[in-house]
Amino acid sequence: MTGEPLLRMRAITKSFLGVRVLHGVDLDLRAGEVHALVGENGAGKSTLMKVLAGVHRPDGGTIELDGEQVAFEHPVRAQRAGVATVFQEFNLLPERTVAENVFLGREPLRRGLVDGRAMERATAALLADLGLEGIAPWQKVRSLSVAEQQIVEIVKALSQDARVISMDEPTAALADHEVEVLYRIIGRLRERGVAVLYVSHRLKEIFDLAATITVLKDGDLVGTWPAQELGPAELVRQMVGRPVSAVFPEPLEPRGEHVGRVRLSVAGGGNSQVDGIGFEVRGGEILGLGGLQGSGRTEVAHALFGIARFTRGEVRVDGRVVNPRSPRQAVRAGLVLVTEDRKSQGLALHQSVLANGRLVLDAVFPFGSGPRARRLPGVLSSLELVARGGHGQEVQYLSGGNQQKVVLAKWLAAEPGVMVMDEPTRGIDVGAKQAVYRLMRELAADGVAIVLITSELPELIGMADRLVVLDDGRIAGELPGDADEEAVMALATGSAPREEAAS
Amino acid sequence: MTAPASPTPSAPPPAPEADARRRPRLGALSSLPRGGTATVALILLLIFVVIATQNPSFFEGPPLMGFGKKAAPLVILAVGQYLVIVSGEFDLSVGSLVGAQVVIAARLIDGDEAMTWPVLALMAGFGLVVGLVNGLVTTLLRVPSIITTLGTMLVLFGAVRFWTGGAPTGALSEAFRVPGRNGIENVPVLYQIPWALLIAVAVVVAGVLLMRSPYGRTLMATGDNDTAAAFSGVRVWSVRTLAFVASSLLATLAAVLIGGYAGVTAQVGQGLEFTAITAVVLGGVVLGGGRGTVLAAALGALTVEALFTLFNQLYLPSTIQPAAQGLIIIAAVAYASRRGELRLPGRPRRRPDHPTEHTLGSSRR
Amino acid sequence: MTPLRTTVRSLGSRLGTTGLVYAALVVLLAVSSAFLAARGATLFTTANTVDLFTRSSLLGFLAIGQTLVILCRSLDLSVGHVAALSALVAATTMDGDPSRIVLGAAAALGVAALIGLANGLIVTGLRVNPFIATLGTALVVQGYLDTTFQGPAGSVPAAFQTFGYTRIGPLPVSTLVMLGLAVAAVVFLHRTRMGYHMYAVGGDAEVARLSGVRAGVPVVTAHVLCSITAGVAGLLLAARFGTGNPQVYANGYELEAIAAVVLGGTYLLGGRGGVAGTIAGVFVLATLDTVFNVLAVDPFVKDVLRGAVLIAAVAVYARGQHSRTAARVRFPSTGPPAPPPSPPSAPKTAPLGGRR
Amino acid sequence: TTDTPDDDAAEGAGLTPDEEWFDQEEFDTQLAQRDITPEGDPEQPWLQAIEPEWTDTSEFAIDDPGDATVCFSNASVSNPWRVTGFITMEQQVEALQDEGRIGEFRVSDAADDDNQQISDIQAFVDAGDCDAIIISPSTTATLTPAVETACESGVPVIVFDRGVNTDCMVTFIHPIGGYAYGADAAEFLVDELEPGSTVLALRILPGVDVLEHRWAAAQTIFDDSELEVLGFEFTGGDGAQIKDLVSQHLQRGSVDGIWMDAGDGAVAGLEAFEDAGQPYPVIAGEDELSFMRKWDEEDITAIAPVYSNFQWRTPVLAASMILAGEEVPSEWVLPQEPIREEELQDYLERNADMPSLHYAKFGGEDLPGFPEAWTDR
Ligand SMILES: Nc1ncnc2c1ncn2[C@@H]1O[C@H](COP(=O)(O)OP(=O)(O)OP(=O)(O)O)[C@@H](O)[C@H]1O
Ligand SMILES: Nc1ncnc2c1ncn2[C@@H]1O[C@H](COP(=O)(O)OP(=O)(O)OP(=O)(O)O)[C@@H](O)[C@H]1O
Ligand SMILES: O[C@@H]1[C@@H](O)[C@H](O)OC[C@H]1O
Ligand SMILES: [Mg+2]
Ligand SMILES: [Mg+2]
Repeated sequence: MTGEPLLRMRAITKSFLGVRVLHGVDLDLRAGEVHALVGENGAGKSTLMKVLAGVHRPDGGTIELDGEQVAFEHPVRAQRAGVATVFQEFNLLPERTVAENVFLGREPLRRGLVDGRAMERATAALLADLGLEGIAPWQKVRSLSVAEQQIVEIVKALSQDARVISMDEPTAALADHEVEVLYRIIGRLRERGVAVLYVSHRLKEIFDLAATITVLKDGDLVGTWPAQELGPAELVRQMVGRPVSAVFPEPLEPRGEHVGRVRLSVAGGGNSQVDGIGFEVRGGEILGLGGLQGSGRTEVAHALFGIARFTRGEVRVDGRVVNPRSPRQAVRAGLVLVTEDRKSQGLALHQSVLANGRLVLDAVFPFGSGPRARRLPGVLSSLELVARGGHGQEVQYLSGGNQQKVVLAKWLAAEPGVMVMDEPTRGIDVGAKQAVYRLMRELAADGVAIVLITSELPELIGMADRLVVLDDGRIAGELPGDADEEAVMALATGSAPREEAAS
Repeated sequence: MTAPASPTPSAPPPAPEADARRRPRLGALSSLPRGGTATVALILLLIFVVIATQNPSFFEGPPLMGFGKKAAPLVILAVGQYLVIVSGEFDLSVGSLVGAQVVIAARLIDGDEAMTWPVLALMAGFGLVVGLVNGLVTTLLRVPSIITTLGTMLVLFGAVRFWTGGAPTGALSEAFRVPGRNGIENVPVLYQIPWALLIAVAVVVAGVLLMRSPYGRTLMATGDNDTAAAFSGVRVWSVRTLAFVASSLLATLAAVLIGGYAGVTAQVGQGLEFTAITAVVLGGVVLGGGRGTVLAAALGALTVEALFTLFNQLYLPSTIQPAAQGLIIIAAVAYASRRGELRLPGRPRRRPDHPTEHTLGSSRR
Repeated sequence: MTPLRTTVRSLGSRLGTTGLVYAALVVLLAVSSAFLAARGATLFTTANTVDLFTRSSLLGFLAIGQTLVILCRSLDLSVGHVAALSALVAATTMDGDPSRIVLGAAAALGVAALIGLANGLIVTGLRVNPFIATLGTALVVQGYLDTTFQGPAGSVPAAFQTFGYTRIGPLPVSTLVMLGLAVAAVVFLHRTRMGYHMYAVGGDAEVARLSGVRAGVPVVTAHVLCSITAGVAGLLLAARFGTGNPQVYANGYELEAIAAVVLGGTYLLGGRGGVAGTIAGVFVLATLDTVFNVLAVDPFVKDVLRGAVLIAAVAVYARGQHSRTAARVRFPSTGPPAPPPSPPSAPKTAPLGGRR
Repeated sequence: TTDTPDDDAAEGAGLTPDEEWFDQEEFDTQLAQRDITPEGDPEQPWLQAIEPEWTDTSEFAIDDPGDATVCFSNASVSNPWRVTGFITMEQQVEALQDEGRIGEFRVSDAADDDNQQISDIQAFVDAGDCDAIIISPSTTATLTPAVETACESGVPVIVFDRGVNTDCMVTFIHPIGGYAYGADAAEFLVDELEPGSTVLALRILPGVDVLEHRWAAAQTIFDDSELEVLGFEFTGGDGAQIKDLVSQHLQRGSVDGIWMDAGDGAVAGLEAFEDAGQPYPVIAGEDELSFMRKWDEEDITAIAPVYSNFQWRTPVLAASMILAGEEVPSEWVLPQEPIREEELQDYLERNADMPSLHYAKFGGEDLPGFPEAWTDR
């Protein structure tokens, strides 16, 4: 795996609005090798990737491909040169078919007209090549699951005969078992001699996949190491700039014991997506809700929060029957939901930090919320929010982790008794993650009941006092907080005998 | 309509590089006193300067007050339209509504002073109903507001004419005409301070305060991202419906002033919806929602009226006026979007594609 | 779920949006002719049929172009003005001389195309919201028309008037041309790269751009084509009037065209829909007008009905669309409770998408 | 906004009528027609005719006119003048139906859309069951082909109000015309105002022939006068617009006379003088009641030129005559006389119960539905 690099980036510099985002970053990619790019939120990973993809033009520095200097003025130039990218943002057209998405911008022609059949045939072949017969080329992307959409993006990159593929957090929305499929695909790419640039916040993936690791911090190159020479602890130290001791804060002792009164209880809850949902959460407790992508965890959260409510069963908050029909009722009852999708469900991006933070108070408690609103700046600073423009800054300019903090502050302002958190650490860096974990513990200590939904098993197991695992819309079983990953997966995939587990 | 969340739905987002050159610092964006307001204030000032060179006596009190009296209804309409636009919708029905209200007033009052107050109450009720229909059809039945209000525009236009047999009948009372026509008399220098002007100022002040209230912030957030708003406990349907109701009530107020100003004619109100939208957009308020200020919208209305006055002072042939008007709006909006006031792609592009997103948002998206 | 709703839904999924609009059109035709029959009138007399087709050809031209623009997530409020202008250009260029027909038509379409180009460039290049951009160009055209022409001007040779008056059986030539144009537009959208790219840009301009589509190009093209179809509408007006009349811009054609497009199932925010649906939308509006005419409905009541029908139709349509996007039902609420799933035979970690 | 002469042009320029709208011969004819005594009963001006050339219509006679279907393609009822006229027409129809002189009366309304009206006319022709077609064209030039098509179908065609560029119809009914109207108004201002006085012209919109002729005539007359025409404004007939424009002119200088091409909105114009605390101008409005009442109340120096609204009776009467095979004038020029100071009281009394946007010379007093049909519309 040595020899001349296929792609060589040298001294790449890039500023936005006068702010340096990359300062003289070097990066080499070799054929058949996975190169991981890591760093905190806002370190400049995506920006570097976009420079490579031709989305941004660097202010300085050079890119060489096969020893020849190149300048990608447009993404298409990069693609033509064999540099394909799977961007961090969703990059498909939901209303178009898989084939149309894969060939977008390069539709094959026959006698001047687009040859739809050829397009579908070629797509089918690509899918088959990766062993993904489950996706049909004529399906609308809208009808695919998130994981499938992710696969389509990768297929699209592959279809360009790319020699270099960069992937920006391709697994952010994937559950562990789906990540396996991605591993397989990356394995094939490696066999084919493709150079892969891989960005992820999941350390496990990085050590599973990468041969080389480059760390960025605040736009500066920290260093590049062979993966074997760098243990996880050392990697984190390089990223954060300080050693990080324990990732997960200590649970309240004694672990798993019910520390307070029952704050949330669900019995026989069900709707068109889930059925027979029943569990209790006590104040001070963190209940983990496990399951595969699509197992219905978000649906349960949404039902509790009154978005797609339970059509049967009963939800009690602090002993009162609530059965919320809208988020508003849920919030009034003291139950809040930190949604999994920050940008589309959590934030009004053009509004200020403060306006977003006040939104729940404004919407649900418009009168007499003054005292609570006045506490908001305190809440924000206790979350260590970093907003260069202060609290008047529009949240669109914050990094992902800081945006998530605004979302949390918004809900904390409502002083909830029960917090449901759906993927609260998705896409945020180690440091921010730790802040969120600490916050959860503190809330629990204050008597808040927490339901945590996460697709990262270590997080689930590390944080939860108790686990409920869903499978296909039903509860597959309950586990103590110190259960191991195999036990959770066994329930989630339905490979454990149901009766036994449920008892 | 297309109420694209992004300024130019189809255009690629501005290359950040371009912005980098133009804008010194990121922080500048938030610290600038709301770019839209500054721009429109500048344009207004410019027009006033040109008017002054043409007709120095324009600023001598009475002419200026006359300008205020004439502009007041549009300012009020613009504030109403602003509330709807900032919530992410459109109200095309206000022109028809103004016409309908004046005609209703004339027919029901029929010159009888005693009927003034009852009819004013009835008009308010009617405005309320129109606003409710616009709002509820848009939010609950999920009809795009451009279609909803286009529909109510047709319905109001036809219904009122059908009711009065095609041309307005009756007459307004003297009392009805006071707010639109009279003012505080014998004021030194100014000679008369029109009620209309005072009412418009009050409406703008109320609008500014409203936007600083919880409702205002909620409305703004709804226009910015209605899904996130709904997930935060905002009753999107009621917030938006209230904006439509406010727009219709303000259109009713504008009708009282317009009817008061000039009496009943068959054409009253025609085309005002586009003028109002133009005013709001000139104020830098972004179609699609979530951005812009009341003050800017009001200044936009003054700018439009000042423009009309200027054309007049310049003896521009009246047939050319629309052309000049068209070029100026395009230029103003292009300038604003150049400066980056309207930048950044709006359509949220996220990975997880959750169906639940659709169940909560209201009309579009 | 009621049986009716089930049927409608399954019909909907089998027919697709466009199919639904056509189904609605058929229902409307059936209901109208029954209604008229009950009042002793006939819908499908030659006169009424011709009337219906004639109404639809003008609106059809305008709505076909508007569809392209809306698919690109833009909008064109200037089509009425462009039609007025191109009618005048055609009539004044031809000036009654049959040998100048081609020249006149070309000039009219050329001018129209230029305005479309301006619209497109203002929207993409200057990044002006299309609502404002096209309202602006409409005003500019209006200023030009009112300043230059004091009323109808020019004259169209008799040979050219056949475009407005000739018909084959009950089918006016203009309708055939309109339908031909519609077919061409359908092929264009579904079989050319530009068509694909229009859907892409309307669906998400940034995605399109990152995929190598120069996002401005389809938008500008759509605006140019839209203006050209508006120009064709102008030619039809000139053929029917025998001259050009600037005042036709006041007829509100642009809003009617947008209504037809939306009725036809094209999403106002772009990326979804098509010309076939639009044509159904056009015929729905034309049918309503014809029925109102046969019933001699008061012109003001006509406006009321038009407004109400528009809202109602789009509301019904929005409902249908809403239910289509709803999530797959895992646990139907009525009927026997779903049996607990049997333990799956194969582990689910296997192929992605295997569960769908 | 005002169209005034170029800065360097001499005063009085801009008063050359647009040749497109000025036909000297027609101008002279109309001015002369004002002084010709029309044939027929002065009590029934809608049946009078100025210098008629009678045409034979026996080919159209049918056995039982009581069964005849008369079809009417209306341009629109989009302004008060047309609304008043259309009510009068409907009342006339009822009267004729009662007398058994016509049968069914079918109306289509094009809402000012030329293309729509062409379709409407075509639909009448295609339906084949109209025994006479009455057309009130929305635009002269554009409706010509459609009117010709109607003529070719063999059914008698009657055109009224605005004209068309063909003489295929059996009769074309109209009052004297726009030149006469504009001249009546302009001559009045010239007579009443001192030389050197200023006059402002308020027009509704460009491009409509009857309105353009009014202005062309006024331009010609003002051009020969010593009055200073400040310019003209298009107002769209909107009161707020009129009041604003007049107010702005008053801010800049005095306005002694107002010439209008239609009286709709004249009151708003007058109010601008009130609000500015200036004396009323000499004004030419129209026989619209709101204006006439204001004229009376404030004792203004004014004239109400008339574009005879009673012409709306004539087409249906003509249809019944044609279906009976009676002669009709091929061009039926109806009298058109302005209302002057001395007749003001008379017309106000006759129309005392009528709404303000009603036209004094509507001529329907003898119809059975009078007055309810006009008062409670
Ligand atoms: N188009 C842009 N305009 C202005 N600032 C930008 C732009 N894109 C990125 N930035 C800023 O540049 C910095 C680096 O962002 P980048 O997206 O590269 O970080 P990242 O390492 O990918 O972070 P994450 O892990 O959160 O994805 C951040 O401070 C970000 O706010
Ligand atoms: N069996 C299925 N077939 C197809 N789509 C499904 C299925 N189950 C769920 N989905 C869809 O997959 C997405 C994720 O489902 P859901 O929210 O229930 O899962 P989750 O366990 O919360 O996953 P996440 O990790 O995304 O939070 C949703 O869009 C849902 O509609
Ligand atoms: O319809 C016209 C009307 O608008 C005007 O007032 O007088 C002339 C008529 O033709
Ligand atoms: Mg990133
Ligand atoms: Mg989820």
